[in-house]
Amino acid sequence: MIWILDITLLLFLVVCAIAAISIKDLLSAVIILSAYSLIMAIVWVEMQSVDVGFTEAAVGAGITTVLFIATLARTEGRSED
Amino acid sequence: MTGFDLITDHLPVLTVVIPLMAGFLTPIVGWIDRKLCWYWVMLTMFAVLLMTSSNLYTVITSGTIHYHLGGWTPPIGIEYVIDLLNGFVCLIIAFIGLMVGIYSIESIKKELPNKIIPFYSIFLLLITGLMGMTITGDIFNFYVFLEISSLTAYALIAMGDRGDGVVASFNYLIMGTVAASFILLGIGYLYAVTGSLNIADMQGLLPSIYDNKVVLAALAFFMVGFSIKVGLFPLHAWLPDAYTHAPSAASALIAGLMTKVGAYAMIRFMFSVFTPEFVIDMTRMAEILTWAAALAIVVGSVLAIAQSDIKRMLAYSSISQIGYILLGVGLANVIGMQGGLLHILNHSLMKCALFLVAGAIFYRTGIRNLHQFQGLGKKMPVTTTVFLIAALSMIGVPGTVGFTSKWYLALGSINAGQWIFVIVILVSSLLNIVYFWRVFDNIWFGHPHEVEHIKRDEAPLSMLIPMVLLAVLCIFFGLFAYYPLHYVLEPLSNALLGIGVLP
Amino acid sequence: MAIETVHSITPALAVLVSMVASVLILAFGKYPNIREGWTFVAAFIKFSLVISMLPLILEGKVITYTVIEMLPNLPIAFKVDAFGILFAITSSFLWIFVSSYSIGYMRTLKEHAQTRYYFCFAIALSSAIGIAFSANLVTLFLFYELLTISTYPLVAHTETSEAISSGRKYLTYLMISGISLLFSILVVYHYTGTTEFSFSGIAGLETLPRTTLYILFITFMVGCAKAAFMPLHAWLPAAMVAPTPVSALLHAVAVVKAGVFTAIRVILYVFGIDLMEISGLWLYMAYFVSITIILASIFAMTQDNLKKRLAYSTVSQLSYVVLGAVLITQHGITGGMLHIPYHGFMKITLFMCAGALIVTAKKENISDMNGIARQMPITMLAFTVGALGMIGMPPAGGYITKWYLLLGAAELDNMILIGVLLISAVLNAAYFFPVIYVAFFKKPDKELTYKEAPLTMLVPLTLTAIISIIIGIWPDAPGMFLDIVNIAVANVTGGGI
Amino acid sequence: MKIIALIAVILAGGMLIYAGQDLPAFGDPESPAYQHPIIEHYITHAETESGVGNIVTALLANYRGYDTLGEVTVIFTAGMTVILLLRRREI
Amino acid sequence: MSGIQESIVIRTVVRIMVPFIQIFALYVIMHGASGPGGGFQGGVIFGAGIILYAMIYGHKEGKQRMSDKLNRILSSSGVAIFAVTGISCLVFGGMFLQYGVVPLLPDNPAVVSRLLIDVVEIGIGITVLAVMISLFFDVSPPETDEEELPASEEAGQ
Amino acid sequence: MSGIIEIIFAEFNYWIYVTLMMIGFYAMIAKKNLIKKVIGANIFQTAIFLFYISLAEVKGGTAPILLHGHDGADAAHKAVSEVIYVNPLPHVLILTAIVVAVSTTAVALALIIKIYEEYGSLEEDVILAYRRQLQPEFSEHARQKQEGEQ
Repeated sequence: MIWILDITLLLFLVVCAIAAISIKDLLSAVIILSAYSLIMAIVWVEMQSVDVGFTEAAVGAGITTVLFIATLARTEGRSED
Repeated sequence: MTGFDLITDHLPVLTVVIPLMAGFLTPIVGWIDRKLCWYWVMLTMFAVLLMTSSNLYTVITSGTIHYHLGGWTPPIGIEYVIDLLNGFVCLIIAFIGLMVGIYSIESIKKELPNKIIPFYSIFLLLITGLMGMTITGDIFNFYVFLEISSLTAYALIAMGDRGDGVVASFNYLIMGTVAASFILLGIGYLYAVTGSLNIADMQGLLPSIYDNKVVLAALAFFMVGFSIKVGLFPLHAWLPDAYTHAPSAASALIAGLMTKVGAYAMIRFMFSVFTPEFVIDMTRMAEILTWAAALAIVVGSVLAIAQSDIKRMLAYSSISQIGYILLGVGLANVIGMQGGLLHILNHSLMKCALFLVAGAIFYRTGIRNLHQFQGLGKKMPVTTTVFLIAALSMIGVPGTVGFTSKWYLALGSINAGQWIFVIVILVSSLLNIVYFWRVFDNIWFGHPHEVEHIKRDEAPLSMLIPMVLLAVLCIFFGLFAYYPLHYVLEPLSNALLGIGVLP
Repeated sequence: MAIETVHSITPALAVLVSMVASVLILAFGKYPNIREGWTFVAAFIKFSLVISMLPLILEGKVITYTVIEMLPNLPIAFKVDAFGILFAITSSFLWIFVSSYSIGYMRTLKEHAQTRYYFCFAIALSSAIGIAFSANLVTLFLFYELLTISTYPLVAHTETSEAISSGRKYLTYLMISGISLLFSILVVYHYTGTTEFSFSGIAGLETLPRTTLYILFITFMVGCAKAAFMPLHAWLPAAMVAPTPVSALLHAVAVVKAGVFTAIRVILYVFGIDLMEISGLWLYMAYFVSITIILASIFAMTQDNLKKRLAYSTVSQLSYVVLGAVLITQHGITGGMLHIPYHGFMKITLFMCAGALIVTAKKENISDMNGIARQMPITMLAFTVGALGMIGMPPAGGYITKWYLLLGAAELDNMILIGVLLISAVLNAAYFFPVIYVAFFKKPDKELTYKEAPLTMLVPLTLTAIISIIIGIWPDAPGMFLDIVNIAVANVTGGGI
Repeated sequence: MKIIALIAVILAGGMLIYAGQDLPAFGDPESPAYQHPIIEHYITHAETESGVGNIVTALLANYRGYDTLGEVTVIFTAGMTVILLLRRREI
Repeated sequence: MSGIQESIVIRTVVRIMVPFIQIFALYVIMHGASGPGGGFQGGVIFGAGIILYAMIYGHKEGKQRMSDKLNRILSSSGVAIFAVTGISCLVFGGMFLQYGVVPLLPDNPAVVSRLLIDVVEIGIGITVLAVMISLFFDVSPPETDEEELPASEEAGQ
Repeated sequence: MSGIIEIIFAEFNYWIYVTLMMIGFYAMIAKKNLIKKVIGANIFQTAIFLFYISLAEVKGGTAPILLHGHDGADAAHKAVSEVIYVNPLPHVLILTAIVVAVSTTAVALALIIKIYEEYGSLEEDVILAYRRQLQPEFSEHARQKQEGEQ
């Protein structure tokens, strides 16, 4: 039944992606992007690519998010679209 | 075994690794003394120039060089392949890099006094990226170096005019990311259907599966990606701002090299990854390219006329000149191809010279609006003469490099039966005259009462030397186009089109 | 007829002399006397170099020199034949006079930017000689473009907005025509694989489809817009804003002469007599230039500005040259070719006179010139000589060329062309005689105080007037223009003299 | 802008779907990418040639080590760029 | 972030955790040869440790652990380690990055290769951690007490 | 039942990556907020990474880490014959590509900070309007110079 998990995760990815680009509050968008990366990492680990999943978790969900949040702290948190 | 022998075997990789090492050691050199940075760059660039010349010489005399990185035979490991095409482009990169390097000492001191160390570090990394892109025989390795060159280009542009430079750089970054992603996707497609990343291996595997839709999609993505990278007309939006607002030295470097290497990559992918019959006959991609290029030639020239900032004018002119290169490539006959390839060299020389002149004028006077150029001919005679030569060459006056490539392109168009492109080329020459003549008028026909009190105030020697050298080469290769054509471009065009084989 | 070929660097040197001079002129820009000294030195050296080649040419030989092989099968090369040396002698000889005259003119008017002026002048002369000696179309195109570029600063010399807009007009016309010429060269190269001139036309062109050939001919003639054929003549009157020596250069020495020279090269040495005849192009072209001859003369009559009148006169006279060439009979071609030097001497005399009037009397309009001959008799006498030549009356040389042209037209039994020649002679008289009449016989409106122009101007114009007479009286003296023309005609017609 | 974007996106998407028809099936061991002899080489020789058990590491640092050098350079460049853009002091 | 910075619990937890994070990072780097992980992931984790420290204790404290100068040297030397490894292979007569030719253990190129792969991974790790930290310091908002120049004075050259 | 699902599943990854790419691409072009553009770029790139990783998948394969520890070459061959490993090459490529992506993101964010300092906004149209006001033909330097001369 692992494919159900897979499909759920993949669908969740799409949901996260749409949410990340359409939400007006940028901090939320960035957090959602972080979740997106994390799910992506899980999907990849599920697909037997452990190293890439590991990296994506550390980079996509970790450093990238930190950089985004730091940027938001120096600029503004809301978007008009 | 002497040290020299040790080096000669490894020149292909050293041409990339030496600027790379030098690039990340620059911060340490600059930490000792920031004045050393320039000498460091000069030393590196000079070494690179020697190495690329030697590479090209070896290729001409004894054929294509293969270098297996890590000692792994090609499909397993990464391979460097230097044939006439990339040997030629590498030499251009090294030469233009050296020229801009010499020029940069004064201009950077004035424009970016606080950022000398990162500038030079990034300068060398840009050279690394371009070299790596050019020299590699592995498409994923190509992607990695493409990203190095892109990131460094973003950085160089962002160093320019406050605000404007940063916005230009950001737009370029977004467009560049789209382009790079498309290219990455194309690489993935090709990998999916062939299982290889090596260009030669791939060219062997692809013909049996040309009817596969994935291959066509890969070609489409590559073409779009590279079109963005070279600034082909409908996808050029990032280019004018980026060229305009970068620091003078960076404009010259980027205008002289980035798009040319993009064009090289396009040629490489069209004719070495895919085969000529696929690009020319099966998908008619070459023909589509010629029409896009013809459009770019005309639109670029027309837009250039509307500009009053000299760097922006030159940027639009670049858009049109890129059209020439791609027109020649797309014509896909030997003569047109030679014209297009020759224009890679020619346009690097001319455009680099023009941007250096624009930078020198800005350095001395702070003026970039060409309506304020009155009397500059008296003030900076050498600089403006260089401008004259390079601009005449752009126009395509015989005896300059511009003429030879236009001649070949026009002949190639006639050979292909496309008379309309001949007219496009000739009309764009006229348009070139229009926008350059405004500058000449302002430079040499300043109103007398203004001219009288202008004193001679030439740019410093370190700026003049590269400019003059480029102008001299503009004329040299105009008169002796025989050398590049006979030794490099003719066999190369035959080989690319599958008519002859490289030695 | 086998033609002996001699290799010699002399033609290249002749071209190079004024290039070198231009650099020296630039270097000595601060010292006017030395600067103008270089101009003279270069003019004399150039003339003697050109003359030194004459004996070989008169022996029926051809001098060649290949500078470099620019592209495969596309060398920059010189070839001196009789027709080339005819133009070269004319322009290099006249340069001496124009130089002297320029010095007087420019210094009297205290013009600005004289260094640039002499610099460009020297380059323009180089280009003219280069055009004369070109061995192929590409070399010719190179110098043709160089001539356009180097004369632009001369036309726009005064830098007033009028001058600059005229300069732009000049440039626009000539650049467009240059592009057209380039296109034609490309086509020739594409179909024949060579661009080298040949006495019987470039082999291979006759295989072209007729339509292509006609289009090619048209683009070539558009390319010769320097010759100021009628729809493409507008730049020439506009360029009259330039200083008078420049007008002299444009009209008599270099630019328009280069245009007709190129036209004849194209007609006789690219297409060749046979092809012109077979394709019937000669007749169309003859009618076409006839229109120019007549219309330009009529325009000339309506001009009050003397220089503009002379300009239209040039438009009309140049078409004689082309008319002669397209008559493709021995006499017609002789007349046409001979008109190049003859018109040069006569027109330069006229322009120098007009310039002298501007410098001393400050007068440009014919209606202001009442009685001017009383103050400036020598100038106006010279003017009269030139004008008579233009009309085609002895003693000045013009009658000889007209005679040959008439003979050519008569040989063809073409009444229209004969009529055109006769009518145009009448029209020429109609616009030149009023000037002479006004100058000599009308009473001045008020007391005139000025005298003759300075000697540097007066001497050259007198000399050219005298030469105009000499070539009219002894046209067939050995080594004179008629000799050279006969050889050139023999070359292209393939027959004896 | 939105319209252009939509057109571009639809074009790109169309191309992707078009290509998708001929892509090897997901997880297919017969796919060309997996059948290429280099994969066999990597799997069987990673241990003997590189001395590491993780094939990805063997590829990363050995067979395609040069890519990794490029990758590190990219990181270095990014660091340099950010320093260049955001440091206020003289650097 | 000031609220977090003053929480004693978090400060203490971070102080205890950071060394462990760094040890874990070193493990990841070294373990890359036989399991998931490698220089890149380890470097990021190591960097994350210091970033975490700097977030909680402030930039000043963070920079005491990783000064700009050290950062610059580390980021250059990481790549240098990699490139020098490659070039040393040239010196011993191999191709660039041909680890097997380096005569550390003449009989066993696989082990030499393994050793050099570790060296290279460490090089990658050093560069990555240095760059990640410097990225964080530069991108995050400057703290008021260490800001040297206001934005407006910097322009104008 | 499971057969149909298998078919859907067989192509499912491809569908997802196409969708994600289109979402990311759209955000990069159409969104006016600069941060949103960068988010879009991230989604776009990860979608491509997903495509690569999907390529690497082999049914029933395990992670490309040899399963035997360090027992030497013979054991390795044995292990290979028994176990199917997934394709390791795309993984390596994507490791590199992830690093490239994060570098690009970092540079983009640094540029965004600079832009915000300069224009006080992250909306593209606001920035554009602001730049139009400033008359881009005249650079700062030229204007100062002109004023100095007058």
